[in-house]
Amino acid sequence: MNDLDPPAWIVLAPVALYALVPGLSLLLSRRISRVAQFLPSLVLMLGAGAGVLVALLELLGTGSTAFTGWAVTPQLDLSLRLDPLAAFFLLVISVPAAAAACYGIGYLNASHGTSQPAPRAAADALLGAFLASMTLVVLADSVIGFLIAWELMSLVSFFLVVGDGRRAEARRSGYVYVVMTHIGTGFLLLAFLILARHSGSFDFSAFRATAGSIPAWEQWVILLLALLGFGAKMGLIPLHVWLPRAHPAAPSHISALMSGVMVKIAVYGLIRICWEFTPRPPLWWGVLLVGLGLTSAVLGILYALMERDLKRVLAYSTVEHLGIITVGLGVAALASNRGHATVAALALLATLVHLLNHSVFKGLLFLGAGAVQTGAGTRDLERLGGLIRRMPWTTGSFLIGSMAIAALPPLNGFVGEWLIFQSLLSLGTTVGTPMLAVVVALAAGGLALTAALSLACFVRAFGVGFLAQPRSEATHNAHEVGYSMRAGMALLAAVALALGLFPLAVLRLLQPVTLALVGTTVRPSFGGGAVLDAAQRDGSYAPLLVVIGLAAIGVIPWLAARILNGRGHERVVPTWVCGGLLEPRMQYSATAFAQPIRLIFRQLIRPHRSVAIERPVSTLLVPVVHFEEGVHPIYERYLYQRAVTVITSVSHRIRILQSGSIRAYLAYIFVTLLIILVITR
Amino acid sequence: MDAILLVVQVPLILLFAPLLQGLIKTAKARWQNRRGPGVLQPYRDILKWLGRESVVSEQASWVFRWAPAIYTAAILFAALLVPTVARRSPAPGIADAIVFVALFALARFWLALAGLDTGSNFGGMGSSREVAFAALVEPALLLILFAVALPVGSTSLSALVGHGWPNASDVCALGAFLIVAIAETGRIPIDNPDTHLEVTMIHEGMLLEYSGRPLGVLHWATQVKQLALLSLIAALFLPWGMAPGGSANPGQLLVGLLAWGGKVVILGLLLATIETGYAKLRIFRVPDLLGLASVLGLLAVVARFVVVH
Amino acid sequence: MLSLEHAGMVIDVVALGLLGLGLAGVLVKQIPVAIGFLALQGLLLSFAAGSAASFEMDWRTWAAFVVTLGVKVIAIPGLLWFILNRVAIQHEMETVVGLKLAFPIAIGLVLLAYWISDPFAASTLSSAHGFDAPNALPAALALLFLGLFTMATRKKALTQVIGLVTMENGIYLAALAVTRGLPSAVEFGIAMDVLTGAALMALVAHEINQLFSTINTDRLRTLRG
Amino acid sequence: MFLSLLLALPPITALVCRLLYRKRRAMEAVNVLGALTTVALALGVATDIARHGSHEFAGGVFYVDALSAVMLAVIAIVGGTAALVSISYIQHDLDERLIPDGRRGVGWYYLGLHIFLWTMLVTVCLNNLGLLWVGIEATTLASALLVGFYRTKAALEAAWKYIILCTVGITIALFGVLLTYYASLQAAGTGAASLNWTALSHGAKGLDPTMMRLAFVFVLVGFGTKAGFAPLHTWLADAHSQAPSPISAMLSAVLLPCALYGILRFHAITLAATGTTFSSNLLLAFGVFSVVLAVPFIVVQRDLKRLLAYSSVEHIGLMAVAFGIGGPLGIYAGILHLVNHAVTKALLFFAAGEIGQRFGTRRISAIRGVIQASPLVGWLLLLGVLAITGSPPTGIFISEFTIAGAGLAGDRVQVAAGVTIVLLLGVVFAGMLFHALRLVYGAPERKAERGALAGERKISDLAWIAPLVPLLLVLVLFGIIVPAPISRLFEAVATTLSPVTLNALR
Repeated sequence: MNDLDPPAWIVLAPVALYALVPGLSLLLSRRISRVAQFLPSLVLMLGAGAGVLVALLELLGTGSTAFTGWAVTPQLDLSLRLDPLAAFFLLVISVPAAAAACYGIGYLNASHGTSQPAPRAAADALLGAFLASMTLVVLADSVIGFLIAWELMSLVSFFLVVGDGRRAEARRSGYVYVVMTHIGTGFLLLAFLILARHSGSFDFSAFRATAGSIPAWEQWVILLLALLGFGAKMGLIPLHVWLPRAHPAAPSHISALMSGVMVKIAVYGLIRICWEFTPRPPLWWGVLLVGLGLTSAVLGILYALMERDLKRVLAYSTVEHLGIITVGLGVAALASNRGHATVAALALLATLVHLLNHSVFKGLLFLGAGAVQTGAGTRDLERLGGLIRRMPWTTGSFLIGSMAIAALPPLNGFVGEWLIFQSLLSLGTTVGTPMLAVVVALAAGGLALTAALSLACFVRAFGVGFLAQPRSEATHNAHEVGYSMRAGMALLAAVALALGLFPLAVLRLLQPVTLALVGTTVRPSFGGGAVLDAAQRDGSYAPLLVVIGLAAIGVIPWLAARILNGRGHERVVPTWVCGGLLEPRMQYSATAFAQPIRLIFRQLIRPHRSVAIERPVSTLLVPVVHFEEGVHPIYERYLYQRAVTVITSVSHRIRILQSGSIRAYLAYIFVTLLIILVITR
Repeated sequence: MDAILLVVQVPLILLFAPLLQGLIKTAKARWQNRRGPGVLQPYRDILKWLGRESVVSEQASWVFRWAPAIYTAAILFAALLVPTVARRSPAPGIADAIVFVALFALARFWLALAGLDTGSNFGGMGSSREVAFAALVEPALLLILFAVALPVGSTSLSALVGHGWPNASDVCALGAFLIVAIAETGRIPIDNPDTHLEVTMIHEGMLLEYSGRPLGVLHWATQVKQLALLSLIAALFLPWGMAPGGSANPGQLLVGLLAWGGKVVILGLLLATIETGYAKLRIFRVPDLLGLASVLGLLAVVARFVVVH
Repeated sequence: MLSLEHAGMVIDVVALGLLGLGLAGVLVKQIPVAIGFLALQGLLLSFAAGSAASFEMDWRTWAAFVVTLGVKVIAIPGLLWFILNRVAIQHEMETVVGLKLAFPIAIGLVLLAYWISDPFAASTLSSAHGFDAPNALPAALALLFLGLFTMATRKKALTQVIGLVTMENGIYLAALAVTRGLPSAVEFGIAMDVLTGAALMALVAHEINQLFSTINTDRLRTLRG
Repeated sequence: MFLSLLLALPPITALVCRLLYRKRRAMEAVNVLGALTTVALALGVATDIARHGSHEFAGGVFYVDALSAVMLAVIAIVGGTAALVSISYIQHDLDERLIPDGRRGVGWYYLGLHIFLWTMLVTVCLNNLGLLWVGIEATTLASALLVGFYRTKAALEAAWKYIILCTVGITIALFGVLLTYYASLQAAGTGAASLNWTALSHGAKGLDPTMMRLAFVFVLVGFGTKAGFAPLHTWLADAHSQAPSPISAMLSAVLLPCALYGILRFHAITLAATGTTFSSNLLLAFGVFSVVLAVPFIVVQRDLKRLLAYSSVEHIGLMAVAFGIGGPLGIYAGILHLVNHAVTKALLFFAAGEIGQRFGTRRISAIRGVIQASPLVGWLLLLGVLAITGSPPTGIFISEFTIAGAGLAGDRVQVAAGVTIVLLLGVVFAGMLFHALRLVYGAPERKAERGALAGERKISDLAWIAPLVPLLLVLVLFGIIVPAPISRLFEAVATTLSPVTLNALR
């Protein structure tokens, strides 16, 4: 503890403020007033601010702050602890939280109208509970606390997805979601209980103490269980099926938090277990993580490219980015397995930076999608278009988000991917065995592929959604959204830009985290704003200078032109479409845009199409063509539905036991008695 | 020292790029038993375009107007990073090989958006194909750089400059890079820079709505991109005659300059030869070729391990 | 004025008799006969109780004797008989397991009973706390099994009551022989329970007959799953 | 002394209710008064025991210790609440002409309810295990008539199965009791032998192990039938679904635990006598098997109350697992789970009853949009289902967590059991929630449901929920913290039941 470390009372401030909101908004739920609209969101923003403050204080300081709560039962203590890792994730939670809270003011007005306060109050209340529970997950320092907060987080988000329950689709999504996450929690419970079996206590502190003493194969079991449990929440393929259903179903500012933050909480858990409770991860663990990560990354972004619903596109791209993060974790695991602490530190650094960045730009994009829905009344790319004139602010922030998520300099998305490549390279150079060579090479190629595909994906999303002519009446009459929503988006856009231009700030904050996890850290040099890689080998990236350079060099040709033949003239005419008039129908559609990729990767994503042509009587008339294209839901069909059918059919068979015949029942008793008697004799 | 390189390399590349394009065109013409327009034709074209007024679609938004500027800036900056005369990137510490790739991506992103912005379906088609094929080119390019970077353990372009004769890994990488170069410069058998036939065009499709000064600049930038790629090949795999990093010796620099020019021209002629030697691939056969590039890149990385360890 | 040995012998004989009755009960086809057998069991039991009483010679064993006589010989068979006549059904009772199969099973159950109670037969069954009736415990167990077997195989509600009472007879025998009866409070409690139980069943059976116009329990199969 | 009053009050209440059946208000008033006083007295007794520890009473006929205290409190609270809820419930049925011989029937109902309550209260206070047997049989007899209360075909069928199966079970148990007595005879001799818990639990070490093993088998199968262990549970779903809902609540929430209570007493003695994990593993086996067998019936269930009934089988199984695992942690978890389940399941049955009356059916497929019909009831059902399937912040989560924790800290068998139940609970969650969502959401369609929407009920939602508030409070409170005095009481139970206190967490 040094003077920078946050005092006890302020650590609890965010949770306290969040937890205040449900009561508050339910109190206001009957009244129609400005207060009822603003107050809850203001309190939430206050809480988020407090969260950022606490996180910064902790990360700039050293050591950690711990509280012993009360004991639920004599064995189960609720204790909290704020250490660097928790603090970093507190930051990850708080930044999008602030934006979402602000955004929510206008968004809820738009979606529920100001006339009926009850549903909006419910939404605010749930948002408060959601944020509080997420914060508690990262602060919890005992199994019971962690699991309570974890389950609350899932339940609250479940209710947010289901909403008022009138939409059957939302109900179904919510059900799939909560069941998968609940079963996942079961695996987590087992993992924690195995740890508890060895440490003799349910407290994380005890886990840390006895971390070394667990036999190898039990460590493996723990890791696998943790992967199942947290992987379900992270949406790793094939545990992802709930994600593209649930995230879009929720209100957009909630989607932003679910996709941007909640999935990260699972990463937090994975890191805790993998680097604190079971040190010395086995080699296969790293390889497994890298493999799973690559699969999720590539398939995720491919599925995103096949989607028409803007929010589903974003949801699938979340699967992709969680995949990238998992690759990062895998690299770190491989490095720590080979005992290269610095490489592990670099990989963790990269992973966490990317994690933060993703939470920012994914949040931004979801807010943008919500704004589009509010302004244009649809999320279907095939019905959007031309928003750049109608919704300039939304367009601007969505463009920034798109560039960030496509990993383009100088935005923050690129920093993370750059660091991950660097860590891959250091892994390759330091721990070279042929097996690892293949892993590293595949990882590098796969990540490059992912980056390029996500560029394609967001050229499509932005280009089709926002540029050219509107493709539907609703979109034609689209209007810009209110100030609070713009403010929410602007905040995240600004953060994305700032994190892109000054990545060193984040890296500096992450020093204590890696120090705590792998015992060493990578000190980024501040020379020329460059980010040096682990071995200080001068492979570097200086965002600010790149921007200046771009500006400086970009003007040269234009200057030349100016000098050579004065200022140019410009004439505005209709687009040339071979003599006709340009109609929205002529424009390249989202489906058409994805066609080449659909064809190139058809082996991976198994698309299907059906074309039905109605030939009219007269040959002069154009035949009517019904065209339908999509992607087979492989996992649903071959994994989950099969499981469900098995369970239900077996259940139906067993049901026959309860035949209604009393003699059968008596026979059960009789036989049971005889069997036990024979056994015990 | 870097400052001088910097100051030299900008005009160098800007002025040399059209010439290289002219040489390639002439070479192609000769292969086809034509006289060709002469090596200076690209200069004339660019000057002509820079003078013309630009005709802009009424659909076009500021994205369309800004795209050429950002495209050009990104390409030029990328070109600036490549070690040409000396074994040293003119902008060390600012950006490395990965940024080099990312800058190409940045350029591509904006040009593709511009293609969609006017609502013309040719533009859309162009950007759609561009991003799709780029998805295959980028992994290959990155794997190549990875293969080269592994032994030095750094992604700095200065560090990547090759030493001595290429080994097995380098050969694979070089092969891959040639394919990448063909794809990125939009040449046969992948794309055809001289066609405006909508079924085949990729790069040209996105430029279709541009005219006048923006078109001129875009073409210029594209030529610079071509030069940058070829110079990178030269620097990575044919490092002979390059002046030592940070050397101020005029003699060395002169040698380096001549060596660079020579290598780039030879590579250009090679491209021309390939272009005349092959027929354009059907658009959806292209992925196989690009896939080959990725495989070669992969091999390069693996081979590197076998070589090193 | 029976000596311990004689009382023991009487009880042993009674046990064997009950065993025989139980086995025979499996063969019975007619409900009235079954009820008769039940009354007979009660009679035998009251013999045993009487012999025990005439050894112990205190009021509570005599009381037990009286209660046995009252409940097991008169009350329960009478009740069943009463229901039987109230409920006009054919007195044939259907079984699910044919006699050819039922009897061997019954024999098997008896043997099983002996096998299970074997560890206690020799070693622990001393006249210290009970009567020296080696067959009492196995017979009791066998009656328990046979009663349960009857219940599981006979369809009529009445026959199930009969089976139940058979089981209780077994336990009563065991209590009498092995522990010279349970603590009196417990015994009277048990007796009360058995009586109310029987009455209750009779009542419900009656209601069922009113509603379903049968007491064939196979008709009671609407509640499933 | 509260105890004597407590044991004397319910029969009086019962009789007075029966006598006053013509004057409805008076009868209801007496019912309420009696119920509340019973609760108060029971809590008084419990606190008394918590303060001064266990003690005998009435010359050793009654003996109350921590376990009895917990049982008394739970029985009284659930029973009392049931009595309060019954007022509106029965009134509705009376208006609907569902009750045979009308007002008199209502009188019989209250009589039965309080007698039933009384038999359970007495059962858990008895010292003599033979009388304990008598008490448990008495609970069967008292509740049988209530199960058949509506005298419909289904109700009578259920009642018949209930009586026959439970009596058979009980009879088997009697044989166990007999053998236990014989064992104590051998150990203590004719003079000192007794079936008193106080005596047996002290002299348990001296009892003949083989005899006790045999005895415990009979007791387990016998009382197990009553407690609803699979595959002896077959009567349970029928009885629970046919009885009036307040009675269903009492059956599920406290009657099954009463039978379990009997088993636990014998279990403790057997444990001490044999000194092996024989009886523990038998409990464990029955518990796990109950959970396993309950799952399919929950997954593909068509009747709301049967759904809850099978969930009871599952939870009684969980308790058996907990007590089978044993040790301070296991027993603590078991008793905590007993309380939590009682509270939660009672709430659910009350909600189910209300829904059944409003929609005029218990078929899950026929009920939609409960939340629209009545938000309070709908939310109670949904949250109740979430609670019963182990979602925080409710007690069930804590107790299930502790059970699993105790299991995974134990030997191989216990670890296997722990893992199995954790995995199965996931499936149960999926099944229960699936049905619950179909029930509460969506829009009511059928005429009856529109009627329900119109709110023809005599009683407002708030008045309906009022008596349930204490249960809700307990439910949430135990999910957040088990207050120290109560916690100490549970620990006292642990020491009562486990002669050898082994550290649960190694």
